[in-house]
Amino acid sequence: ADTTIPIIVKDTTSNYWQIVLAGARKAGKDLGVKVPELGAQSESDIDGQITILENAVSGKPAAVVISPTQFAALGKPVTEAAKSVKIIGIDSGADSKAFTSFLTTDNVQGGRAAADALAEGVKAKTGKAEGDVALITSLPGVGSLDQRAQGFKEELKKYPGLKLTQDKVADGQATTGLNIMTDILTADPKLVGVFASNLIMAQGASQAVAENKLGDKLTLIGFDSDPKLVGLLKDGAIYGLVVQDPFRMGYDGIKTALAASKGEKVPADVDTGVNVITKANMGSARSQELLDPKLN
Amino acid sequence: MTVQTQDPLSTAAPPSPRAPRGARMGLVLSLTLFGLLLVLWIALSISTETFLTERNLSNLMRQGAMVAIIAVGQTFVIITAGIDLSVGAVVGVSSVAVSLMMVHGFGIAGAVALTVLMGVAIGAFHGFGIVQLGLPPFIMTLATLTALRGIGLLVTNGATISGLPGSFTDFSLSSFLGIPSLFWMVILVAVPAYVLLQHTRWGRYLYAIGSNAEAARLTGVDVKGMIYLAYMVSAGLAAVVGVLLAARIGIGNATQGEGWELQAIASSVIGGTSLFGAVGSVQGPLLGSFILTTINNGANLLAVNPFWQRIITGGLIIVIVYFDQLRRKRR
Amino acid sequence: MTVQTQDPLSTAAPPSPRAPRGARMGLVLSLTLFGLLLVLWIALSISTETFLTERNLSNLMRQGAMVAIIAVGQTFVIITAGIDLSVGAVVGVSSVAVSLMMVHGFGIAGAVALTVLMGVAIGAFHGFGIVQLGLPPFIMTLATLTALRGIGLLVTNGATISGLPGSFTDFSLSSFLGIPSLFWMVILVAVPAYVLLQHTRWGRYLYAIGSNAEAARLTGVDVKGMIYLAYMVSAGLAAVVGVLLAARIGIGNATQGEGWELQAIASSVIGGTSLFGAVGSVQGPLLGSFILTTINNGANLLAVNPFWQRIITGGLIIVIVYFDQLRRKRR
Amino acid sequence: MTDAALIDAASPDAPAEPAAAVPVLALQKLDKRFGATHALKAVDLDFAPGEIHAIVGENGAGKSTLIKLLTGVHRRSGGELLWEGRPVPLGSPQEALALGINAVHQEVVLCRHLSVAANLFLGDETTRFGLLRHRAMVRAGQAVLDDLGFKLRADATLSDLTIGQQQLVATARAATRGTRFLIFDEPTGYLTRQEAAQLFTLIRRLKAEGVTVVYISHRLEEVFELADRVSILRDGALVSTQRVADTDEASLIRGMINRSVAQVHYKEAVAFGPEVLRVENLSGPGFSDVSMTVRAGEVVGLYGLIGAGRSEFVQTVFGRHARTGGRMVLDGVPVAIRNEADAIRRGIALVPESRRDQGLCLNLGVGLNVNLAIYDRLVRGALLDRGAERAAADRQIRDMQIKTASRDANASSLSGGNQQKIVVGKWLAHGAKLYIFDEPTVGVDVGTKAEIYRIFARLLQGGAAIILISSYLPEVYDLADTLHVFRRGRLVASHSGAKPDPEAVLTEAIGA
Ligand SMILES: Nc1ncnc2c1ncn2[C@@H]1O[C@H](COP(=O)(O)OP(=O)(O)OP(=O)(O)O)[C@@H](O)[C@H]1O
Ligand SMILES: Nc1ncnc2c1ncn2[C@@H]1O[C@H](COP(=O)(O)OP(=O)(O)OP(=O)(O)O)[C@@H](O)[C@H]1O
Ligand SMILES: [Mg+2]
Ligand SMILES: [Mg+2]
Repeated sequence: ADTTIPIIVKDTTSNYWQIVLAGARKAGKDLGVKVPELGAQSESDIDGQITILENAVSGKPAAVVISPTQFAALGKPVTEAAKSVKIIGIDSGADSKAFTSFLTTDNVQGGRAAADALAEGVKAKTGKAEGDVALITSLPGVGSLDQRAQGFKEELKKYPGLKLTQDKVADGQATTGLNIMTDILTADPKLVGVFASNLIMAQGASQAVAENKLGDKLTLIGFDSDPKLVGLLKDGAIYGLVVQDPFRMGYDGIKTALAASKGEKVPADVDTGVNVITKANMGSARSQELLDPKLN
Repeated sequence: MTVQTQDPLSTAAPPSPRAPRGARMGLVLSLTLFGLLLVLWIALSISTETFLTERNLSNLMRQGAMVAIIAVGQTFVIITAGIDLSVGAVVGVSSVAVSLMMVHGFGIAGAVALTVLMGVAIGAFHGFGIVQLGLPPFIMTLATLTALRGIGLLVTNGATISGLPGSFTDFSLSSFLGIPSLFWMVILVAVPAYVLLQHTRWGRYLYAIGSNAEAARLTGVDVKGMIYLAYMVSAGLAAVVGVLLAARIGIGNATQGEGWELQAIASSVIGGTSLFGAVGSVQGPLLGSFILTTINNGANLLAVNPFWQRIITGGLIIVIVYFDQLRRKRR
Repeated sequence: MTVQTQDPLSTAAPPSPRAPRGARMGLVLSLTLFGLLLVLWIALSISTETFLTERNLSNLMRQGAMVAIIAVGQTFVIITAGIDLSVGAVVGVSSVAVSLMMVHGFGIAGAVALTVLMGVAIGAFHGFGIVQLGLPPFIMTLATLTALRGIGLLVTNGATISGLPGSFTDFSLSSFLGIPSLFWMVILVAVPAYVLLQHTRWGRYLYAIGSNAEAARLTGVDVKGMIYLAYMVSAGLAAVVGVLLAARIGIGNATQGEGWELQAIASSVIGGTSLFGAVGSVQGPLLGSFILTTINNGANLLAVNPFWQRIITGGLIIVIVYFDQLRRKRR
Repeated sequence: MTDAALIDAASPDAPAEPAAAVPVLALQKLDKRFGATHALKAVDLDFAPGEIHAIVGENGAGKSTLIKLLTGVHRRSGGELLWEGRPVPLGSPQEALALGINAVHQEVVLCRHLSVAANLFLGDETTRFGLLRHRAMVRAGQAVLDDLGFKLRADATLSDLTIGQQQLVATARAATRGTRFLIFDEPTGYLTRQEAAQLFTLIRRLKAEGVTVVYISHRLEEVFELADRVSILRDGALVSTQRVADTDEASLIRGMINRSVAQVHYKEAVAFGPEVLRVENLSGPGFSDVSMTVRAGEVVGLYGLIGAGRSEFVQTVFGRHARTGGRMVLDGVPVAIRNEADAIRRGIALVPESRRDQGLCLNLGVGLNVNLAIYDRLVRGALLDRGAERAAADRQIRDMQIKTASRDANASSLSGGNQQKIVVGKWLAHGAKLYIFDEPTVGVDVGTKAEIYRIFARLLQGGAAIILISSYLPEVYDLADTLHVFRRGRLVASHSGAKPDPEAVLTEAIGA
């Protein structure tokens, strides 16, 4: 394949971004495009991502697909890069008008959906949408997590009975999420709901719920999914998972980029959407597709 | 005429047999640190209603267990005046290894044994780099830290390995005699570690090497072998922790355990270990890590802003180590 | 009031290994680091079409610049047999400080000057902890690493500060005489650092302290003052890098620069600095950091899997430092 | 157990007849190179069972190197070693220990963090069921120390001991383990007559038990007192091996340095000038209530047993320790010396007793070490004058006759005596009005020692004052104009003008 379209994600070490990469890989295979899979080593490594973008552009590709790690920070570099190559954004935005096309999940929207699902769950379990709520964020200073928190907090205001009493930030480690969760369960007996806003925190928090056998009292909402969380969803330890469509984002990102590089007209904005999956709707075909994307 | 070399150290009284300085110091220090831990516990019992509950105490024991175990291993290395930066990465990679093996049908026992063996092999590789290649421990273990994370990620392609047998993950929830099994693991590790360090020649040699490697070599101590030993203990225990982590969070994931090396080192130093070598004990790092855990647990119960939590931790490290230095000097 | 003195009798150095010294190794051994860098560059120029382009070379210079600068500061500290783990956190906090000040209407010059001053003050605090409180450098800077991240997050409430003036952020993209401004900064830092280390008596004192602080002290060297100096240089340069980072990424964010301390230490050691003190130069860490940067740049150009990239980096660190040790022993 | 007089009752036991027996250890064309330095040149030597064999030579002659080859510390570059006639590789300390070879090295190599007992038994611990028998080892260690007459506690931590006491521990350890062949490399450097006498008793006892003893010393009278045979090394080559009975001091010195040296202590009377330093009731760590005066042109000697508090006293004068009482008057002005730099600024210089721990930056160049005190003069503006730096280093190396490959060679690559010359040299370059020398001639050969005494004379003539600490009584006794005796941290006697005889001084130091 002579055409090269690198894809740059935020953090190659996370499951979510690996699914994005898998989608891109599939698209590469289907369309006969070479797709180098790039990305920083942590979502908070902004400089690392800029560096990778610079290097990718040096390679004179047909186009670049990137998920900017931080809105303001990647603005200039994207604008700069767009001078020599077409840039397709996925997942999150950047402060630049130079994107040829944009396929996003609205993380703020995801946070809102999480709040709604949480309220629904609390009501289902306790009869009324009242009580204390906790938010566990994996790492400080990560754009998408901040947006989820923002959407969650805004939407939560619509439920006057639900109060956000615990707003915790961990260090990216599942164990820390688990420890925080067990501690706030201890500290706050009125706790009725928790939003763990990424995969790793959901792993830790759900384990604490399981450890304390609180699945039928407490509503836990996670973000993104993997087989373990799906199992817990089935068991009832997790009430709902907010899932995006990372596979499609990767696939369509490459597809759009190829089209754009050939000078075809591509839509400027595509929302790939967020979906809330609960035990009730997890059996549907669409849910299964989202929960269990076919990698490789 | 019998000549008396007058010296404050020589007394007429027959010498009372005492444990070597390391152990003696360790005891005094442990009492001070244990006092600090008690003070923290009492303060938290008063200021929160929830601290002194059975549930919270067993949470506390579970939370502190893993860092406590790697801190013990780290202490072995630091006593030789070395350092092991790779333990966090070993934890991550071991959680992946044990999970993969279980998912691929190895029995639990087999998977755990092989994982711990892998940890020991990593430690042996560190020994090789330090002893045979002559690399500084800091650099050798920094390099493997980087490489091991890469290997773990490569094997899993960045994904988490789930689907571990329930009988395996149940371990982290189980208790025995009212004490969480995870904490029993601490005891199971600490007791032989204590015997090894204080009551065998090898323990003695580790101190000797940390004090003066050349002197140890001249008296026929197998310095190289002992350095291998220390790093194998450290990495082996990190692998044990990787297994416990997999049991506790129910997944294997290569990015777990990040930064735990620094927590382990901090625990060890708070527990009185000297980074210049030859000073340290087994009880010290245990106390150190439970002090750090208590700080976090307490901060969570008191709903302290998580950013303040970091500032407090940093400040307390300075204060505790400062007073420890003072006490040490006064002797 | 005690200075951490490194006792020459109890240094951690394991016995010098007797490495096999075949004649075959002669060539490899005689390769200086600069030779290695050249070899890497030539190999990449041959294997990729894009490496040897003006654009990529200026990328390379920009990418390596920041770690190179903190590696130089780190080297000052390591020469005194210390270590500065806080530099990454200082970078993060400085990016926040300079951004906040600019957003709140300080002029660019004022904001930059105050930020660098803040960095120097942090370094002075390290000096205080190490010299006055007698804490081991590793622990003192580990504590401030934790606390500084907390402070940066607290001030910004975990958010990023954006809206920096364009004239400030343009700096990172600008060039002068075809060389990126960021790289000019490296030169601007390296030249005075070189003069300070090699052409002033303070430089000599830093080496003497790293070799034997007690001897230096008994010869009238102001050991305390010099240790302050080393940490102030290190943290001051880290603050400069924080400013450059803010210019490059256009925001201030407290979590930036994570792990850079280890990169800086690795660069320094690859560049021939000894963690036991008294051995090191200014050009070494520069070469070291550009070697690491080239490895990453090359791996990206060759589209090497990022996980492999880590494994390769870890392996290369071992290989490079090993050969450097050999070469050193040969001399 | 040791009689103080024993030291002078000095005729060796019946000389062994080396030719008769198979040598325990024979060296054939033994060779050692360190890079460009040819430290040992094809040395042929044999050691008979049960003999005391002294080795003498100038600083850097290769004595310590020889010892390190025999104990497996370094590997030889060429030649053969025959143990009881059989070739042995001797490639590691373990191997040497297994043969029963042990050494007390020139520099004390012990683990400071461990107890005396732990050091005594390091590598040879008593265990039961694999576990250490802590108490048994302390008891056994105490028994060894008591048996040797060393008044030390086996459970003390080594770092609490003075360097002299540490030397005794090293001796005790070697004595318990050098079952066949025992080497002493300058064991009396830090010992007073008292401890030296104990050591000699020990050595004779070992000899009687059939142990071969190799004894290295720059104090030739010890050689005559103790040894059966003596070998001379010069520039790494063996000059001769003779029976002690067949030679004398002058011919030994001629063999060592290829010229003759006046063996007298070099001292010219200098008229005393004004008082430079007066201390009144000074107290500090390890000593209390010390008063004395030091005048220009005067040598004030401090004598005492190891641990008597002399080093602590001078270090306090020098600002290394805070004083806890009393006052100091410098040039008639009361001063409070804040730190070492302050002392140096006020014209005090200290040559510390432990060159390794206190005197040298071992892994830095000789040039930096000799210049370290005078860098503030080697500047042009803010920058170093590197030409002046090089010139100053070369001048010192030449003046002090420091034997080094180059000014850039690491101080650690120099022989013990040459290292000492660096430490002395750096203060001569700096200059001062009060020089404090703490054990300046430890490990220094006769030629250099005479040189150092000449330096003293030069300093005195230049109007400086000297405080000299030495555990070598003849040295302080002869050189000091005023001699102060320390005992257990107190100044117990002072002599100026006519001194009592040395035995009386020794008695004062012991406090019988
Ligand atoms: N490790 C080393 N590296 C390089 N040169 C060395 C080393 N050790 C000793 N030398 C050199 O070998 C020569 C002999 O040194 P050695 O220590 O054996 O002398 P010595 O006879 O013991 O002298 P002294 O009486 O001063 O102790 C000296 O020139 C010394 O500089
Ligand atoms: N920092 C200290 N605090 C308290 N006591 C000390 C300290 N350092 C040394 N001592 C004790 O003070 C005494 C005097 O030691 P010092 O080294 O001054 O003796 P010295 O006469 O110079 O003998 P040596 O020849 O062994 O050096 C010793 O008993 C020693 O244990
Ligand atoms: Mg010698
Ligand atoms: Mg002394």
